[in-house]
Amino acid sequence: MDSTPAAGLPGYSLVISGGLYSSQAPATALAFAKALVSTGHRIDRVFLYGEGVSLASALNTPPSDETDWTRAWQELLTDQDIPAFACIASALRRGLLNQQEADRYQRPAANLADGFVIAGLGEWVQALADSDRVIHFPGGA
Amino acid sequence: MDSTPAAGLPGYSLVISGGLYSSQAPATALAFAKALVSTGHRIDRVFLYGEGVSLASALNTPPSDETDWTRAWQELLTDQDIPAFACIASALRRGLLNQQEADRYQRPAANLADGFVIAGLGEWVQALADSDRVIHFPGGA
Amino acid sequence: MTDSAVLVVIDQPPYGDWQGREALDMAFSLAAFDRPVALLFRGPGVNWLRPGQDAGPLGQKTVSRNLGAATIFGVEALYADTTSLAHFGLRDMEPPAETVSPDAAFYRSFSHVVQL
Amino acid sequence: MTDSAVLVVIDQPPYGDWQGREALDMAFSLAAFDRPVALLFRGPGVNWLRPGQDAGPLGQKTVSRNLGAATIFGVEALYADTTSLAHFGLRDMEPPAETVSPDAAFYRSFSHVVQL
Amino acid sequence: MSKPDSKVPPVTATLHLVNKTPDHSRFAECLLAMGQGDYLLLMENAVVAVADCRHRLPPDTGFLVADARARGLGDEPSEKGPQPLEYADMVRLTDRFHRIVSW
Amino acid sequence: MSKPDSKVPPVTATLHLVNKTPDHSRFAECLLAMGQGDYLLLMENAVVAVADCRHRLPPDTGFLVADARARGLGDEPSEKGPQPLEYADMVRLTDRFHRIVSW
Repeated sequence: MDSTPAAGLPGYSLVISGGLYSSQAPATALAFAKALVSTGHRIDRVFLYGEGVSLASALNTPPSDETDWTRAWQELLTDQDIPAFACIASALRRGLLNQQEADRYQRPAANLADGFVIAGLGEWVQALADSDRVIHFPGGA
Repeated sequence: MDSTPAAGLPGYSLVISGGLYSSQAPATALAFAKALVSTGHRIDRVFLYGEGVSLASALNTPPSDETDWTRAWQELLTDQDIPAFACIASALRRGLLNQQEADRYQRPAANLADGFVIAGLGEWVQALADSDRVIHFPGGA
Repeated sequence: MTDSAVLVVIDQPPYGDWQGREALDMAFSLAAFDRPVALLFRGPGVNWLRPGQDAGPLGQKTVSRNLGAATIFGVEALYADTTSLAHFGLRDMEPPAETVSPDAAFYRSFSHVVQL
Repeated sequence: MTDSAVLVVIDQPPYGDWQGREALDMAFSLAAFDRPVALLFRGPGVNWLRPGQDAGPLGQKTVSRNLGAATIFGVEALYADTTSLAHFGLRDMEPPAETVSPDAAFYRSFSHVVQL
Repeated sequence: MSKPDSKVPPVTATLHLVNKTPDHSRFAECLLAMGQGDYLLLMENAVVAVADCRHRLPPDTGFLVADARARGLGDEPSEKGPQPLEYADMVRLTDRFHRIVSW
Repeated sequence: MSKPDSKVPPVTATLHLVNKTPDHSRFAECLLAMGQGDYLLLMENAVVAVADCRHRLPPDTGFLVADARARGLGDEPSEKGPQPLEYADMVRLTDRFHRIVSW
């Protein structure tokens, strides 16, 4: 993949609100993100919201003969140095915690996967301001 | 609540397949379960399937002024000594692990809440055989 | 209505899931950052506007208090789909919303349309 | 069709979510425990029966192989809703299924009806 | 407070539990699947159907009061309309019906 | 391989991304919201709409080939029908349209 964004192309942010097994959203968003990268586009940030935070759990354990979407996303995020945020309000309710939140609320463990950061909706508002395109991948039910 | 099942009443199992924040299923099932208990019914078992396994995460951290459905369910399960199972295939994909599965798949933590057990679909088949009524609480989208 | 406003759409009834609340949080967040934002209630979502809600017995907080504060917190407008209001027999709305028949021109008057 | 059989219904297309796969797992589980079970494909769910599926490019396993083994693994019958087949222009089915117009009498011929 | 009829339904009859809005395809599917002696229980988001002018609900229909009150819908029993039910009434229904289908 | 028309749409035009089946209320809502110059992209479960005789799809409609192939649907471009698109074609669309609405 070509990782040098071409000048003149719009910059993108992606919002994923569909869950990992309740929708195809994380998979479609990944295919689209790879197409963006391979056509020289810049991805400013990825924002997980609502059920979409399920992608960012380090405990997701699909059978070994199935795609591990969390790992596949982590690879793209790392390779392309893309910041990825999980909304804190969505995450806490749904049991997705980093170490800091696990400590704060005295929960037995943290489970946020590497490459993802817990943050507020301000990151989404910022995406709307910073990126030329904000593409939303919702649930499909 | 009266915890002595009356003779002659049908015995129940409950299946929850709706997610914790993607549906009202865990809340409705809890209200129904309490009504069963208070009318002297026996609850043989609770089975979490699909998105329903989200109820059994020890990391769910709702704001302090909102109902903690995981804790509310744990209290009923303990008080009434009701066995509750989370389907292993649904659970592993969705990042819900007990210590044994966390060790087996070398994941960084376990997050199964007390009162819930990881088990196979055989427990559901058994519920259909053992209980006079199996009531299903699906997602609502 | 500002032509650069974001439109956040709610099309499910309240209390059945968290989608509407999270849509509302998005609207409030935009307003908090002084970004123009409006809400549209469409389909069964118009039931958010029904007066007299009490979600206490469901173990949830009633949404109408939140929604009533929308304009105070800077949400520019609340819209409700006329046809959906008729379907669900809604005459009084709490809080009041402007009735619209959303079509291409309506959606095009916003810079972004968000539907969770 | 055994009158004590469980009917498992699939009404969403394959690959868009995990619901249909988990419904299929329920059916296979019943069959594995020698409990009579049948499958009904209804609405957009009839698209599970479309020949020539290849989900490899989506990063998923193609479901038709699983489904093709249903009767081998003890699923008693596969049913497909006639009207839905017509809606989605399905003439050939893979695996073949018995066409039905599910009504009260049809659903009543099963001891349990499971819809995820 | 109105209660579901306490006589035992015929063994073939079904209790239908619906938690989807009237705009969801499962709602219409459920109505199509109803037969003689069946009972329809509206739960969760489905309670908005009592205010929906597009669907004609079957005579034996109930709705959960807690869900209706939450959504600002009246819980007065009407002569012909759907009957308001507490969770304990729902238990009486599930006791009576041997076949219970969730939609 | 057929591609979406590469001329730049008017600034008011909208690209509609739909991932719901034709039986979902959002599908019909999306069709109602389409205007002159808009483009409809069928994704995920929405691709079954290309085989659905109940909906008349707008002339400017495309569908993701990967989703269609998975579901056993042809990817041959037809004279008038929906156009098969790769993910890179989807990027060309999102580049061209300033307003993109997901349904």
